[in-house]
Amino acid sequence: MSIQTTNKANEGFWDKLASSPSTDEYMKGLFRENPVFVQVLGMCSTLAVSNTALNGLAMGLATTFVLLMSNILIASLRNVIPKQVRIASYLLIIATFVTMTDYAIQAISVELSKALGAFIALIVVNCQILGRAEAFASKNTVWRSILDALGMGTGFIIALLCLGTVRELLGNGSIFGIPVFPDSFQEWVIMILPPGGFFMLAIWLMVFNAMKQRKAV
Amino acid sequence: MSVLISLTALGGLTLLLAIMLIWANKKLYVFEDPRIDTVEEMLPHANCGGCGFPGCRPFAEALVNGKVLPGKCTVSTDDGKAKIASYLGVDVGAEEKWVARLACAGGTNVALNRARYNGVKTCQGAALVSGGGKGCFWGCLGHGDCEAVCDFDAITLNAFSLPVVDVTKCTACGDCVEVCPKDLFSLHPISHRLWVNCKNLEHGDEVLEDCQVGCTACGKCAMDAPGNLISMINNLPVVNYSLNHNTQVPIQRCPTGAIVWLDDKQGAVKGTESKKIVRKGERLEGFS
Amino acid sequence: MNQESLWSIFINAVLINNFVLAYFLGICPFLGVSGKMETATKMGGAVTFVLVISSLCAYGLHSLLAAIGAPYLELISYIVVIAATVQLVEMFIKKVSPVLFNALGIFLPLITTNCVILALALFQTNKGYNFVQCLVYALASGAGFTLALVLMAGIREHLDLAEPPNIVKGTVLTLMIAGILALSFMGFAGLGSN
Amino acid sequence: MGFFNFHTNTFKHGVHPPEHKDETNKLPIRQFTFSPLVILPMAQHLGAPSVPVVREGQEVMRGQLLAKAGGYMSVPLHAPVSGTVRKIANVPTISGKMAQGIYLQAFPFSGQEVLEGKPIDWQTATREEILQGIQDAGIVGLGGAAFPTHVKLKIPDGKHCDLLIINGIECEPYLTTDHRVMLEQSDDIFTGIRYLLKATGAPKCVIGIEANKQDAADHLASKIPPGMPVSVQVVPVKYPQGAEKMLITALMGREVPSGGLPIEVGGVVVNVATTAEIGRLLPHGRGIQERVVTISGPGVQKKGNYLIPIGTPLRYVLEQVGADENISEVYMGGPMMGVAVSNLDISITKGTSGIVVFKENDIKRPDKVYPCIKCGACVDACPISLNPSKLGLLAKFEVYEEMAAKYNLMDCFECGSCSYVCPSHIPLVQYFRSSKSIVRKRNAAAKAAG
Amino acid sequence: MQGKSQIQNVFKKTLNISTSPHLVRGIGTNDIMRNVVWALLPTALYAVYAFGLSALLLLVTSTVACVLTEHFLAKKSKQPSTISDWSAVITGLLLGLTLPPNFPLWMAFLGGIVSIALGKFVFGGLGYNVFNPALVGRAFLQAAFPVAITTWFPVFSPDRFSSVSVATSTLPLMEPATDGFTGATPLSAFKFDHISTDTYDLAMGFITGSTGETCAVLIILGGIYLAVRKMLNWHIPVSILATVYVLTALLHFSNPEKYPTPEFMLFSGGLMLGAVFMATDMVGSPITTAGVWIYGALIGALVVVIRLWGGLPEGVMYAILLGNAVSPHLDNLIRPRVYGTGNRGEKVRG
Amino acid sequence: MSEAQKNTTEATNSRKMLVTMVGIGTICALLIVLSFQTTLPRIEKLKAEALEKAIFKVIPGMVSKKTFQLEGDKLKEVTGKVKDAKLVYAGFDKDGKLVGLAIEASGMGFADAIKVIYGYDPHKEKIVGFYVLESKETPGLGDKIEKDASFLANFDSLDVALSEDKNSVKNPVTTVKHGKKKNGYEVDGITGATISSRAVGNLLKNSTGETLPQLYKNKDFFEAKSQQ
Repeated sequence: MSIQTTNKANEGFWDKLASSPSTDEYMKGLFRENPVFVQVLGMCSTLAVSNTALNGLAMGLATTFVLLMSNILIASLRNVIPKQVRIASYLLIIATFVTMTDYAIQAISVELSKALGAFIALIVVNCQILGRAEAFASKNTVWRSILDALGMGTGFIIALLCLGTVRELLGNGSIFGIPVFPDSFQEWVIMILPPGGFFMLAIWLMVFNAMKQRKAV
Repeated sequence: MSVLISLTALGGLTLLLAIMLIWANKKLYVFEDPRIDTVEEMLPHANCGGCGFPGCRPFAEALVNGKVLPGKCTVSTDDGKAKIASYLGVDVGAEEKWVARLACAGGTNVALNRARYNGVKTCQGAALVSGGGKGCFWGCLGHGDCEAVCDFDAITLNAFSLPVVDVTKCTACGDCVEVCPKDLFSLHPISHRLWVNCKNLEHGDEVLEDCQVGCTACGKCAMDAPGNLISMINNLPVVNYSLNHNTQVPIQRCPTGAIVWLDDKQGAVKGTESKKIVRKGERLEGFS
Repeated sequence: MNQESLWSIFINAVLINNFVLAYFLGICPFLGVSGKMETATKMGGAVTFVLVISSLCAYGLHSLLAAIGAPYLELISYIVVIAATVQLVEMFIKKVSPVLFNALGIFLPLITTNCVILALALFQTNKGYNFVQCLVYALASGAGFTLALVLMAGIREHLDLAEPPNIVKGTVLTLMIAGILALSFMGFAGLGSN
Repeated sequence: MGFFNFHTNTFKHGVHPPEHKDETNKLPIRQFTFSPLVILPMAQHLGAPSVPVVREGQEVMRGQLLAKAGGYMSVPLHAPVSGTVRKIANVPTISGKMAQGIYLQAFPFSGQEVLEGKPIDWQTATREEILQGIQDAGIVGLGGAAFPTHVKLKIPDGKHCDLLIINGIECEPYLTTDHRVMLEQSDDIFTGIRYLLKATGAPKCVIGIEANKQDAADHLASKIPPGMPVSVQVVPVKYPQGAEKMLITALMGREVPSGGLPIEVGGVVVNVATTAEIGRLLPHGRGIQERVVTISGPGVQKKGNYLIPIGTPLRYVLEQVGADENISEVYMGGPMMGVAVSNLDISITKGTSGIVVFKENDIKRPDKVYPCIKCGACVDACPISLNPSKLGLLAKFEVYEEMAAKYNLMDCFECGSCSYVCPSHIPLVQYFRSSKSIVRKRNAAAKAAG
Repeated sequence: MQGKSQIQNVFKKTLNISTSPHLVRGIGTNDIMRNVVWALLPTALYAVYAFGLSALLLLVTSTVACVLTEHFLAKKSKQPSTISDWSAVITGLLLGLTLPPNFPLWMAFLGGIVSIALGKFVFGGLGYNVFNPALVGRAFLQAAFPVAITTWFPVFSPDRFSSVSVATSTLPLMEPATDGFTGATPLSAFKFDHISTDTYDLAMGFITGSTGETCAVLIILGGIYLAVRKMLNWHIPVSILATVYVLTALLHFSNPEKYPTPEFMLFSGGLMLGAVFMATDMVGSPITTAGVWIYGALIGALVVVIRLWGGLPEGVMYAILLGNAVSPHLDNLIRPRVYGTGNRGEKVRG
Repeated sequence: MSEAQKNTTEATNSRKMLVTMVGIGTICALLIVLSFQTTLPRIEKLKAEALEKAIFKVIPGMVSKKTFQLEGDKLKEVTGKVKDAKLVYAGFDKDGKLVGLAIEASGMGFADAIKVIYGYDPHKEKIVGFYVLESKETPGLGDKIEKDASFLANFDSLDVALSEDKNSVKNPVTTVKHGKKKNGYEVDGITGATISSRAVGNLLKNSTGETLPQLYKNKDFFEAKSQQ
């Protein structure tokens, strides 16, 4: 179950770290159970706000925050909430943190909140968050839930950055708003348009598939 | 002030919703045995139909309703069956492992092809074109429909295009039985060791013209067998498995090795007097 | 107050700014249930149904919250009320008509956490639509979602009988088709602008 | 045929394969020599096999009953030569299957005169007597399907026959059997029609002939006995016009319902050679002993139309007509619907209308199968308006139930038009044939399971 | 006996067996594809004549890109190379013909890769692609480089054979320099300035526009050649053009000020090329005749809607792509009545 | 489980459900309100700043502003936030003289609605400034309406003089092809972004045609305001 370290020389610290259960709880979200590339969850926000790297990062952070806070609260209340009303309660909790995040982002920058638009509010219905609440936090301790949330959040951020940087680079010629190519660069406008989002995600998924296949062989 | 308003508003809202949900839970709830889901979860999800039900869920329903026992599942491991049994508080209903067996030994090294078949490379397709071009009409065509249809990778074609069943993987789901156009497969309990490896209804040299390992209907096995264990019907020996004689005697004098003893370790064991196979490799030519 | 004509709201939501292909909303069910034509049409119908219900709920809630001066409770009350309503409807259908439930009801829980639903509620509030506009918007969004879903399902059903390379099989292929569909829908951009 | 008549005298779709009929259609029918050994499978027709009534070693006369009908859906078998029954054992058949049959060794230098039986007079005999006579003569559809003729002629209660159709279409390339029969045996044909009209109760009869056999049509038209309700109709050349359903559509403008029989639209179709055989045999009460076979194709030296005794082994036939050294394919029947022979030990049966022999390199065997490009050529060719393109894909992905349930797979009668036109060389007919056999197998299994 | 021994030899042979029918018509898929290329050649040659070296380079680049991609992807997926079926050549030619003559070559190359990889390979290759590959590539380029793809090159420019457009040789990191001339196509001239172009000029190709769409007459001739050889379903272009004609005629007579003449609509832009060579792509169009009529009518209607009310001056490409997306449905819903199943037929879909 | 037992557990269950739901609801409400209260001032400030920046951009030479609400033909001064109302911002110079009015307008663009604010000088009867508030036009192409200098130069002085009867604009704004501008009321379009630039022209035409006559009727009102 641990992440494989093929290099013999590295055995020791990394191996131990990798095989410790709490590290694994965190690490699994990065690649093995990456929410976007492997579980294919939270597609809507992934596609919609990954047109620049910065937007992707902000969205990723916001999602991670909500995921973390709701996981904590749900894990600590897991023995209190009756089964019949659990979904409604989870939604309440998640919506609360999303609202808080929304206000926080508005307070930080008008520009950013304009760029992310309604998608901050739509974190509520990001299947990933409810999914983690239902599948993990409601059954595990607070500590493990924190690790899980951080892992999944990091995985989500990685995915958004993967998409965002490439889309911004090709579509805008910049990364994090910093121009990389000379001014004369001919932008691939499609990359920041919806079809480009679909294609880019498809290509990243393909890369992941290829990696998995290679590993399997 | 706004704190108060919002507290009341949201508190009221949740109160309202909670009441509604509770009411709905009582009035509108439709009972469905939750055990069905649990049992379905425990089943292997192969949906192979080996149990006789159209899929795993109907089987799970039948299990929960006590209509069948877990042992009917041909795919699940013993552990899995025991788990389901203990969950439902029933008997496992252990059944002996059944496997699929092929009644032909005529690979390309020993059996002749009369004609060269062109077309779709499936037995189903070939069988409809003058029987598929194999010299022996009853023999295996070797295009591997059974290999393709087996969901458990239990059937592989050997070097002579003859299917070999891996008894450890075989679940006796019956797909190969259905798919074989020559009806060469049948399901048997694994304890049936004595096995007639031929379906050719001809007798004598005419069999040998087409295949070196065919049954020539000489009847030696039937003579050697104790009691009525083997009888000759339609130019083929038929083993009466209900007699359950655990003997290798009948196979010993078979001149072609058409009747064999299936051993767990060594596979098909031929009798001591069976002839060595002369031809090697694929043979297409040679019309006799 | 928004003056947009109902016709332009409709065209906009169905073709130009299709929820799935231009706004990336409802991608999860779009990827999930577009495999078979039959489920796709049913899902489309169910989503449209829920969209109308939630649009009505959101319209009412928005007026209510504006009245008591607590607009910050919008998001949380939308989601909770919509979730609860959908669950009630689901239970109701299950009790009343098992046939209808099998055709439509089994999709309902999936839909509750579908972004399309909440997004519609937020968008209509943002755009300040009146009651009739809300209704048309909900219907049009549902129609747009169904259109995308049905087109996709037809193509995917067609591709059941194809041999795409292993590496693109499944989600990747669906995404690529979605991309091409989105490209084709770009032809509708600016419809009615002149 | 008026210019504005929408009933166009033919059926929808269809193909035009090269005919190759010139090679043999001028050659008159010749008697074939007797083979020293004839092999007679019991199942030469559709339905239950015949049951032997002779024993091994018995000497039989030409025309003597060898096997009786194995039921209603069966016909008897008569000795094609005088000789000795060598053995009753498995014989190879065209389907590749070994089945029960009789090996008959001919007497050398035998006179080969034929036994007379109880004659049936068309004027005095009743319907039932005629039907019985047809069955006793062992007559089956000589066009290729070998369906027992008396079963086909039996009009079910509540139905009645509006039109008797004599099938002289012969749309298969290479074959000229029916053509020659029409030219040479017109008297037998009209006698046969008399029996058939009486047996079916049909008020009139049409002989359908394709336009490429105009001479036969003219000949028959000139020979129609006065007062007989028979007409000759020439239809455009198109494959598969000779199929029963297509011919009914061409001549009557009606469609036979899916899964139904021609009688449901008031038609009965009988092959012209069968008709001639009825006209020749019934007045003498004889059984069928020989039939006309076209032997053609690039692989034979002495092409022609031969009257060959039933049961003559293919090997003997090819020896006599001089087969080429390089033969690679032998077909029984025409090249569109005929069956490739895997084994020269099989013999001529009642249903064998032709033998076509190809040498290596003579037949264009597509080396490469391209994917289906949905060009629609097959859709435009299919005489029953199926969608072979879709069916082919479904078969490739083994979705057999859908093929049968949604795409009318079971209506396909394997005429081969789709495979003929397919630019991608997809073996469509073979796909359908094996799909149909699987569907039938599954249906039977489902029925058995309840 | 000599004859006897020869016969003996014959009977020693192993016969070939196969299923009926044993005859096949000669035309193969590769023959069809090759003939489409022949039919496209006059249009391509005229394009080179009208637009000069730039057009030649463009056509060569897009074709080479497609063929190379096809070959490379086949090798990569360990399949035998499929370039011999000519379909990649058609895709490449069509892509080149739909681009402006002075389109930067590297973009055309990219378009070729996208056409084959995204438009064809991911679906499983020839025969399975839902969309017309060339149009997928073209739509990709339109979305990616909206400026370059709407920068036109003058027809019959005097130095067209001696020099290459500056834009043609642009490299990926360079802004495509404009030649000073950014003439409008007849369609954009009409849409934005209500200037109509003479029908004769449109039909003969004395206008500016995409490389291959200018000379309607040659396109029609190519189409007739294919239709006569039965390698093109003539129902499709006829139904598209008829729909466009009828709809535009109705609109034109209701308001001649606002709407163009039907002749103008027929001969302008990519409609002719699209209707004759792209919408007729066998793989992406429905298989039944009835389905084809509806497909054509749908494309025609969409062309009119997008051209007259949409934001873009030209909509043939989008119309055909949408038509492609609908054609699996048409195949499912519209089936000819099977022989002997009664007029109502079986219920098609539950 | 007996029937009675079942009933009691159900009852406790119901009570527990109620309590948890309401409890969580209350906690959530508290959290939301608190965060709202904390962030509200800053959000308001940021928003106001953004709007102010836009207004200052479109009315050159202004130093202070007043907000008015246009209801029918009547103007009314407002302070603070007003929802769902058509607002007109008046800009005054340091002498308190009216230098221009900022008006919001929106219309359908290529992709979605375009929302702009433009400055109107009632003395010269000209548009004197223009700023895009919201647009989703194609990046690199349609979004030139926000950036393209020569396009924006159109709005430094665009003639929107009223007709004789003061009920409509004499020459409605139109967009012409790039380089074809001849008259003061014409907008010089952008090459390649014809659709977006035309959309801008259209929305200005609609907005000026509707709003300017209304404002003219309140001419005295502004005069009064500026003298204050």
